[in-house]
Amino acid sequence: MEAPALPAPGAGMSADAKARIAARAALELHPGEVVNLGIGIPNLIPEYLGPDTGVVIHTENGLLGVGPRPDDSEVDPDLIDAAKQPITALPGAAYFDSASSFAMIRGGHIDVAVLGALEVSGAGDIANWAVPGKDVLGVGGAMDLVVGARRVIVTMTAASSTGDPKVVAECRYPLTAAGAADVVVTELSVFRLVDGELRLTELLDGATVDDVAAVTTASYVVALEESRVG
Amino acid sequence: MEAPALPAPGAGMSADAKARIAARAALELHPGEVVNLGIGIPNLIPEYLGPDTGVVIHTENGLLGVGPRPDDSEVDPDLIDAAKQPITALPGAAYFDSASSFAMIRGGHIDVAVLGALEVSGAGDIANWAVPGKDVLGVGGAMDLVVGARRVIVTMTAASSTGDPKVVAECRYPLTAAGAADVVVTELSVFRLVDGELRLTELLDGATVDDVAAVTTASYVVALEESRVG
Amino acid sequence: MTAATLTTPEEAVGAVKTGDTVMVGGFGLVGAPLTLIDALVELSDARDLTIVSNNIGEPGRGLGKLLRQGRIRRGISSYFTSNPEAVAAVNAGEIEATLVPQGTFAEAIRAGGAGIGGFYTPVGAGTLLAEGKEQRVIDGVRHVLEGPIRADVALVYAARADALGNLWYRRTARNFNPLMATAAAVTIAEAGEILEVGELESESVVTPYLYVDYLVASA
Amino acid sequence: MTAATLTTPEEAVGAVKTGDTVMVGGFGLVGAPLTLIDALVELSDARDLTIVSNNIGEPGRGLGKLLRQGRIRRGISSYFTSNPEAVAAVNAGEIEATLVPQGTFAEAIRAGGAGIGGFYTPVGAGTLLAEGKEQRVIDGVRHVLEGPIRADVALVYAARADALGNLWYRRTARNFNPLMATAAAVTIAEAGEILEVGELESESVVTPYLYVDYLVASA
Repeated sequence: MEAPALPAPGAGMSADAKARIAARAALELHPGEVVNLGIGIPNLIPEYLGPDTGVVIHTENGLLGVGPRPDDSEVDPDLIDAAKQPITALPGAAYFDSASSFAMIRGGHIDVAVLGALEVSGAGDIANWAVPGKDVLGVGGAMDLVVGARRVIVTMTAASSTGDPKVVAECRYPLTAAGAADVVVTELSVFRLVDGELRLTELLDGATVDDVAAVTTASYVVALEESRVG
Repeated sequence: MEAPALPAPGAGMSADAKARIAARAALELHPGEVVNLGIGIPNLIPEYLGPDTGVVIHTENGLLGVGPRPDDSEVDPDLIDAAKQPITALPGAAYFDSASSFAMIRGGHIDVAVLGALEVSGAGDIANWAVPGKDVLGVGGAMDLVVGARRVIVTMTAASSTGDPKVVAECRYPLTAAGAADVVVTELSVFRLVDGELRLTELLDGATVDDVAAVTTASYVVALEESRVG
Repeated sequence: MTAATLTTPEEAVGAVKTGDTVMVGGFGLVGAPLTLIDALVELSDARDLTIVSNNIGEPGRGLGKLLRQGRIRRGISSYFTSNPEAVAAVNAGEIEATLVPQGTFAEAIRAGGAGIGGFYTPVGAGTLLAEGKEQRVIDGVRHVLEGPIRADVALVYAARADALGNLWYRRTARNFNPLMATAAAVTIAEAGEILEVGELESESVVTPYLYVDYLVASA
Repeated sequence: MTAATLTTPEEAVGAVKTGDTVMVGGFGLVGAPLTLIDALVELSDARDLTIVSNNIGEPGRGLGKLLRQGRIRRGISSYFTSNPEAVAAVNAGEIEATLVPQGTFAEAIRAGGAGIGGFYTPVGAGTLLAEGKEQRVIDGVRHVLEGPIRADVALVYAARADALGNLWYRRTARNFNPLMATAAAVTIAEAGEILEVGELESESVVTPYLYVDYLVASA
């Protein structure tokens, strides 16, 4: 699978922003790591993993070793991911039941969970499953994943569609888990939680420190590192 | 497998007594039932099951569908029972890990456990794993089996080798579980626990009510039923 | 228990009574026992059902059909959202919803089959979904006490069974099916293919037949 | 984690350090990783070990060799009795013994691998083996609270592995091995046969390779 060309920086369209976030998040994954990818932006990440990264994909509905998306002719109705989309399985893949799958997750055997969120707080609290006043009827495996995975990467736009900051002082929305985030990738920047401290470590696609500050209500330390985008 | 001839009643030898107990206990098992057999007398029971009883044998080290003992040429080092003796597996047998095996037991999916004991009390308390002052270092699956199996049959001689009664008012030995026994088969009689009451329901091999009373310190009701020994 | 009884979908779903708790396997429609669900929809009058299933089907599909008939009183699921009609029914007060994190849902069903009285999980601690539940700190981490989930009847799907009722699952159609098969008073398995005894490798049996009461061939 | 590293018995047992807790699979000697045990006996100096294994081998066989070397400080088992030398060592105060009902032992190891903080079981409630443990009545039945068991290193045996480290177990040699493979910081699998990737059917893998750190061929 060849990585597609990155969308042009600053194109501003939502789909482009999401693709850029996915591309940057892909750089956080290391060879041999077992990774669980949530619905939405995280599901775009495989397109930005090179053919030899050796990242192993786990899907919580019961498969270790997810392969590329199938052609129409290869679709198997018994083979889907947690987004209920058709997938393939790599040689050496293993299937298991849901209790075994979540035993892997909760037991700390999944290296990385990448997932979307509504909000992340300066303390690493994640809110990604429920909006008060709306339906609170779907949690899926989100709580298990953020608690169980050794490293949790949140991928989301820096602000909501109505312009509200999403990296916040305190989450307004019901939590998925407290203090669970390790990395937050938006279209503007990368934040890292280090020893309980939120650090702005990288600016993306020409964004400035002020651009980030304008859509961030959480307190953070600016501690820029060399950009990892090649 | 053909059932061997029963040893002569009243022969008095310990091996004979054990064989008679096993033969009588075999009559407690019904077609299609899943049965776990403990070490000792219970392990003799398969010899007294007819070829078509359809009793299914579970061994807690991970097999449902234990077959007859193998000939020397058929011994498979990977195929043993909980007594660590070679066995065979029937067509349609299934193997599983120890957690799954004890999930079956504890979850109430095993119909009958048959096991030996040091003492059974009038309340159905079972003591079968430890003698105070001696080594208390092996419990195996006994506690799981007596708690989890739907019906628990104890097979034992009526008195110990030193002549002490084994159906007792109260157990002196550490309990395996309280109130767990449903049936007690000795060489003299069958006791049943019905609604918390111990009943002497059958005399075996010419034993009298007085013979039983002489080696029983538990209180019980004499409620003899027709003998099931054919 | 004896070998599974091979029967028709109609006879099998006769085991479901009004007021029962019914587990239904599948992740979405994958691995769902669609023949049994259709029989429950078309050939059973049981109502006021509590459904334990990861999703309540999709609109007009799978358990979504039973929902449209108004026969579900309560759902225990991790993700009602995949059926907007289920969400609407909850919001209209027509069905009661119990939302459980997916891993806790799976583990609680396993516990139900395995005779475990309850377990502590760190998942959900301190969140809305732990409200009203006992919590305790174990090794410095807050945990929630979760109870086992059991049912009167489980409806499961397996790609292959043998005539005894041993089950084998294909690919991601395994999901909750083997867990639910252990956790109900009566388990009804729908199989894509029913083989002779001995045709399933003994090491490959996922659900040993003692868990299966009735066996039905997929339509 | 990456694919399992294929290595020698000597290198593999280098992972075991003095003072470690080591899980060892097998029911008696069946399914025990005898090549790894021999390497631990002959090629490692680690001592003061806590051994988590259903039995402490047999006299001079399997873990019984390690016992004779005086390198075991504590055993956690369901049945020490199968090795009279282990019983003698306990009685002489040379090793500490923690006796656990076999089903609780298996479940606690599973819990250790599955991130479960503790569980309630009815087994052992009211007996000597529940002394000092929290008990509570659930649905009218007394239960004991049991904690998870974890280890620094697990030594397991599988009849077949693939080159990634996926494991398949034969007949009753499965027993505690798949559980222990999940419950240690480092898992070393000894395999009777090491196949190419793809030669194990994906549905038949019992231990997915993410649990396996080192892979060693049986001697």
